[in-house]
Amino acid sequence: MAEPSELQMLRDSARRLAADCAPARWSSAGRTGRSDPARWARMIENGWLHAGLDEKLGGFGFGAAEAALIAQEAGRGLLAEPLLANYVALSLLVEAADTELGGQVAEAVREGRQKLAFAYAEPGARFAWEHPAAHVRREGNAAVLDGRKQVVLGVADADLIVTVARDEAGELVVLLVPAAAPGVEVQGFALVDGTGAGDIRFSGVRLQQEALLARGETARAAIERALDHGATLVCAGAVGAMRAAFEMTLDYVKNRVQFGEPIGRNQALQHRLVDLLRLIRESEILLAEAVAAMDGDRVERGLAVSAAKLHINAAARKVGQEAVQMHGAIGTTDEAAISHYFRALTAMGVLFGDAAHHRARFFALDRQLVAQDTRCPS
Amino acid sequence: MAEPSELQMLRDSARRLAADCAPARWSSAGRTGRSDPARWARMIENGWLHAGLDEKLGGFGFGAAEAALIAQEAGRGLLAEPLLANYVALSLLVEAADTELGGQVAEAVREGRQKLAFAYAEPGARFAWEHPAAHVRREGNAAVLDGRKQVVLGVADADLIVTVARDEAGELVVLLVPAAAPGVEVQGFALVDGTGAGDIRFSGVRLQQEALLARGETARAAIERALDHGATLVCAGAVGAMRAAFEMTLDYVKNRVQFGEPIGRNQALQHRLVDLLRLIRESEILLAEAVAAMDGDRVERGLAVSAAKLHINAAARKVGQEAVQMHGAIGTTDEAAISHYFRALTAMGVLFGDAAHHRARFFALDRQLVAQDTRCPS
Amino acid sequence: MPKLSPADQAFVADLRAFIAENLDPDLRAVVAAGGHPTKAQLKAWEHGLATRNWLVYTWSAEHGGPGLTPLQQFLFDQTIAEMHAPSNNGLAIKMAGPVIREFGNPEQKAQHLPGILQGTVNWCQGYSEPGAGSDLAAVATRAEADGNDYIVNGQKIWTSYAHWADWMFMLVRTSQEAKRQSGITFLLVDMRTPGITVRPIVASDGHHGFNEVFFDNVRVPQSNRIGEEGKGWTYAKFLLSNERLGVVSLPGIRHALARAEAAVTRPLADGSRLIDDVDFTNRLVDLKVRLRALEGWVKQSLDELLEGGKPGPEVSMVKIRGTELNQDLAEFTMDALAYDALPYDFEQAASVARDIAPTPDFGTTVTAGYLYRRAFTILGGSTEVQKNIVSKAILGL
Amino acid sequence: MPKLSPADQAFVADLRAFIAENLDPDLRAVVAAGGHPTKAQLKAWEHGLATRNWLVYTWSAEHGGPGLTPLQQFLFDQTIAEMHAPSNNGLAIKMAGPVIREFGNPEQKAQHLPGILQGTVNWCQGYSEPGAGSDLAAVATRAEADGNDYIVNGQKIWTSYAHWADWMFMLVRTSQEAKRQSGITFLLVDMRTPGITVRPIVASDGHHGFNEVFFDNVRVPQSNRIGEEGKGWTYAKFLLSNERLGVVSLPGIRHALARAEAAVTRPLADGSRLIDDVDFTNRLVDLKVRLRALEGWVKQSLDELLEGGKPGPEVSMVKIRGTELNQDLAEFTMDALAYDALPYDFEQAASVARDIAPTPDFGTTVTAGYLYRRAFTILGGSTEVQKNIVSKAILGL
Repeated sequence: MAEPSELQMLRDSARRLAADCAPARWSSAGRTGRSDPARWARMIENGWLHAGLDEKLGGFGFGAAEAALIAQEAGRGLLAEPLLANYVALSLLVEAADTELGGQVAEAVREGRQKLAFAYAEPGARFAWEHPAAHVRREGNAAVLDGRKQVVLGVADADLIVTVARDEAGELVVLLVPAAAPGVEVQGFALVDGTGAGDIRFSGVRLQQEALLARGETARAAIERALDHGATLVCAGAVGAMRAAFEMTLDYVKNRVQFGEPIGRNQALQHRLVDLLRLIRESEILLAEAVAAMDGDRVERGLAVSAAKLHINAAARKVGQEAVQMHGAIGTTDEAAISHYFRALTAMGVLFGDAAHHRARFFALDRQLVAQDTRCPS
Repeated sequence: MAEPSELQMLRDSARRLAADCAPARWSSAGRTGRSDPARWARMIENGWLHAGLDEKLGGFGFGAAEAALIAQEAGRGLLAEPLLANYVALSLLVEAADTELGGQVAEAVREGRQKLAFAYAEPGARFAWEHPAAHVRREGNAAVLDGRKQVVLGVADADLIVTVARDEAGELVVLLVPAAAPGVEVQGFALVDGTGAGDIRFSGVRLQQEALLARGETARAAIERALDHGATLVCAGAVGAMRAAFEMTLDYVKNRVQFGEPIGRNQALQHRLVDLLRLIRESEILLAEAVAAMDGDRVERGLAVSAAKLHINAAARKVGQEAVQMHGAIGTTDEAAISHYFRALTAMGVLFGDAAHHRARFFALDRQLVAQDTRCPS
Repeated sequence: MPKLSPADQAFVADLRAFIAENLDPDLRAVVAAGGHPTKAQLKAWEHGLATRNWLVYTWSAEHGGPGLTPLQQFLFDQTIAEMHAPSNNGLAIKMAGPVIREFGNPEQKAQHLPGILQGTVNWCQGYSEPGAGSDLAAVATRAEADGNDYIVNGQKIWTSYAHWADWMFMLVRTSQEAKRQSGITFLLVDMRTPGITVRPIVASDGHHGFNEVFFDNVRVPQSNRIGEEGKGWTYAKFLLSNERLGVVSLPGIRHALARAEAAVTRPLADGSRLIDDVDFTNRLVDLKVRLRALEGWVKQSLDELLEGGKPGPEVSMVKIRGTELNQDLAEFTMDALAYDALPYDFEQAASVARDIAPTPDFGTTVTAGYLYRRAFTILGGSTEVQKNIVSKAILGL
Repeated sequence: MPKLSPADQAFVADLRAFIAENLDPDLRAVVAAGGHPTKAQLKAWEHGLATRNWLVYTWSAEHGGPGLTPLQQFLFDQTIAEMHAPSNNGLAIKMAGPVIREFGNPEQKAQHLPGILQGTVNWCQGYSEPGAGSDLAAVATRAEADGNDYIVNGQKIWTSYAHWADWMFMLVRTSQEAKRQSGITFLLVDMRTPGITVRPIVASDGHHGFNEVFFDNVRVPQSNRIGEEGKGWTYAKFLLSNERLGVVSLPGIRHALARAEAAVTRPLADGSRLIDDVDFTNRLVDLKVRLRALEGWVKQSLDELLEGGKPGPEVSMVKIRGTELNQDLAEFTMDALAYDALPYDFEQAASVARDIAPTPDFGTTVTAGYLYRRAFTILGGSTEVQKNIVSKAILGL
């Protein structure tokens, strides 16, 4: 299927900018969890934050495919900026908030005036989210939020935090919390791949009525979709990073001479490289299906996303490990680019759900499908 | 550790006889599940049925190591005779029965006058045995047995069947049932590896008091030990078969020329052969530990046996599949010896517990050990 | 899957009705179990398909086929698989047919294509030779010109269903050249020609599908030669990619998945089911995800095939993964059956018919399937050879 | 494990008491977490061990060691690991020491062995060179005779703890010969000699353990040569098997298993534990079974070492499996930690000290461990090279 020319332009622009920024994650992004404002400004300039938005919100109108495409190029170039955090938080906000608020925030993000983060994971909860410990209680007209969130991508940069809690009735709620509000404490740090993240403590944070974006089943559906969106973008980044790591490794084995010949002459390595290429091709295929399913039925979407994440987590691990192994000792040092891809692929296998999580989810959805399936073979 | 010379003699005799009998399982043992009486006679002659027995019962006194050694050579030679069935049934009977009965049967078996079988698996129960559907009820002085057992090794040859049921109080019992007793129906067949087995239906089989060999906890412990014994002997057979299949494959790749050179010159094959050798060496190590643990503490024994079976099941699969693959098309035909090893290794992965069964059991025992473990590091 | 157009819906409905009406229940049972149908069963089914011109379902209208769209061909495969009808025999319609159509002369087309369209003639493929394995260019069977004929001497092996075949398309060596791919000629041979002997090869599951075929001074008219003498390798290569995709057999894999699903959902003696055992669940999920990736990949390859005429070397990876998945599904189902997978009747190439503890229906050919599927990663170019091809053609190593 | 004799029980009790009394709690915490102790911590610990002559616990009484039986050596390793004391540094006691003892002259023994026995001198190993990787015979660093000295020029790489070392044992090339293994000479070099520059290599976890060492006209007395000129390969080979077994590090693996166990038994927010999730259970069981096999294999290899003087090529397979297990345990624990494994402080080569959502104690070095353990299958001869060795030496391919 041919790519629309707008998407092609975006891809080219993204690849150029990514190449221009590299090497981006060298020696970790530091200890603050904050990203480089100059690079963010260039992404804004290039229109990257229009991606994934509806046309009436200033987007290009290609939906999930756009954001996935940029995430893929960002993965290829190891960009450390909080693109994923903003894509996911913004699309959740736009879906859940009223048109006016959604439009305002979308514009502010597009223009680089505000940054967002999406906080769902809680300490000790791994990937569970349907029963958060964070909670809001009413106090007069205000809602008061308490709780903790951990390893929130881009939170040290964020002006607004989209987060998840339960209310006094035990219902899920989606909340929009200004990062500067009293009672919001953020500890920023770098992740193992050099991207920025942080933990959050909400202590009696007073929120106004409009902070409540969604509640109950609406909230549940919106969060689930946001998590699928996040997982898909991580998959896209991993596909980009795997491709780059693979090409780098292929190049290395063609040039590195040992025992008198390029190590790529070793058939054992050749066959393993074919296995890696196969894993990457399957990843690309499953990613495309996940992206295509993003706007579809909940069960089909979940199956496609969990299938992709499940496969890509394992592929990312394998490609990262094998790329280092084939590089030999140099591959284990910070000065080698491949070690940064390895660290990026390590993180990607965890973000928005590990293999065990997505395997269990795929199975649950698959059983729903089997139970629903009324098409009996003759 | 040097092997006692008696064991060495037994090993040499076993290997000679096995070589003499080969090819043994060609084109399946037929449809009756019965074995060749002439070959059985030679095994009796060579004293193979003394193996594993206590000296006062006419054995050599080396315990489980002897039977394992013969099982290993039988695996190497693909002997289809019901050795395992007789070893397991006899040692269970000797352990559970009174001295006189034990001695009588042991003598009859040693001299080739009787053959035994051990029936535990039930239809649809996979490897579960603690709650058999087969049951006995009292009728006057007799006990009356009803139930079904499936895929019982050597049962079509057997004169006496050692089996498992529950009594009216729901307790486990070990029973000795004459195969010729009214109400015992046996359907014999060959397994995929050409060895003989069969299903049994017990319909109101009347048994005398002495048929009850053990009950309750005593029965449970004796059955568990018998199953560990069986699993260990299957492991031994698999180790023998893997060694033979490996040697055969190594020989093949050294001689088979394709694209102008022996296929063993392909480094990808070489590395895979190293992986196979590694699997076999680990199998040998874990087998030795299982054999050594046979007379030890229940938990240690269970851990050692389940570790061995778990590993060896996977190894047997892998070695069998790779041996066929490396032989190429000829390896998939009945006329190639390797295809018979492949079928034998296929069956061995199931007999006395598959990987899932032994993994679950290892875990349960391991947790007992962790709970018991009072040795706190400093 | 996007929503079907009314035309496609009608096509599927028509096909389903046809299958429901025409598929012999015995044949259906054999296919559902993954077993081997008899020749008579297959011929009856093919005869029916031919009445609707669906036998050559991949052929364009121009070539006398039904001219189905790629989506319809996909739906055809899917519907056939869902309803447990046998897949159409690729030897005639995907191999002999296309090569005759592309490279044959008008007389050859007139002679052979009608039989393929109507399913009245069975074909077999004479490529592999003893000792050559995946090295197809190592053709040693000689054809020497003698007047208007060739005299063929030599031996072919792994010839699927040669014992059912009326005709063989084969490679012979007509001259010795430095480059082994040269000097190979492509012939069509009537299997009733004197001097041809077919010897069965029994597979490790007991089934007879393969054969050795011996040629002892077999006289083949030169008019049976496809294209030029010595150019046979070109025509053979044209088919290799087709063959690789053919081995993948998505319908077969979907059948295998249905058996796997049945095996883990059947209630055990204590009422539990293996599907509730995470050990099996995890494996099943991984198999399903692999099938998703494979289906996507096959679809891309078929698209390439339709666009570019022939698929690229990627098809080698599809072949590897498809055959491995097929094997692993059989292994999974065998594991789920546990003891029930062991009793085996070699002469029937199937489970033993047991009275006391009957094997479940779906389980009767599971073990046979596990055994004979080992050949899938060997035939049609072994996995190792495919990896070598990818390494060279795609990776440039 | 059989019941211990009273003598062995007393030995273990003595050792445990010693550790309990002498092991600095900070050092214990670092070892338990799988982190990197400081030089000062290690020297203090070694000094204590030396007072009991346990530093050289593998040495016979004849060589000045404690003369422990093989079982006692095994118990030593086990107790050290259980109580989270650091393993004894093999560079001095298993490499420099034995080679000087076996091949050194009386003066060399007198000069170096006491420092090793007492742990006062740190050693490093100068084998690997840039661009040579696992091809150790590709020694390019030159040593040219000049009076009673050699003048050494060249570069070593991957030199562990060169920045802590007082002495290096190294391979240099003293002549060019057709067979690359010839012309290599084994030297002992004082690291304070002018012309030696040590440059740190920062690993992908941020830790500085490796170095490059540059030799610029470094003057080394010929009296520092071990054995004959040009025979260095013989002495180096003597150590290679030791090194391979050394990389396996059973104590390190047992520590890693303890962390894995802690990771899956910690209660999660909802009170559940991963150990009740079969996904993790299955992986843990497989890791434990692999450890059983590895322990048995290491024991067999050590027995061979004791009986035959040197282990056979099987040690290559032990190295492969040991290093893989070590890697897989780290990966398992990282997976169990999930999000908690991600925050990372590169400058500390450890997890971030977090206030709001603290990382569990055992988890602080898990990710670093995952990263730096990738080197285990590369250093000391890569897995690929080990497989080549086995293929040639055992399989005859």
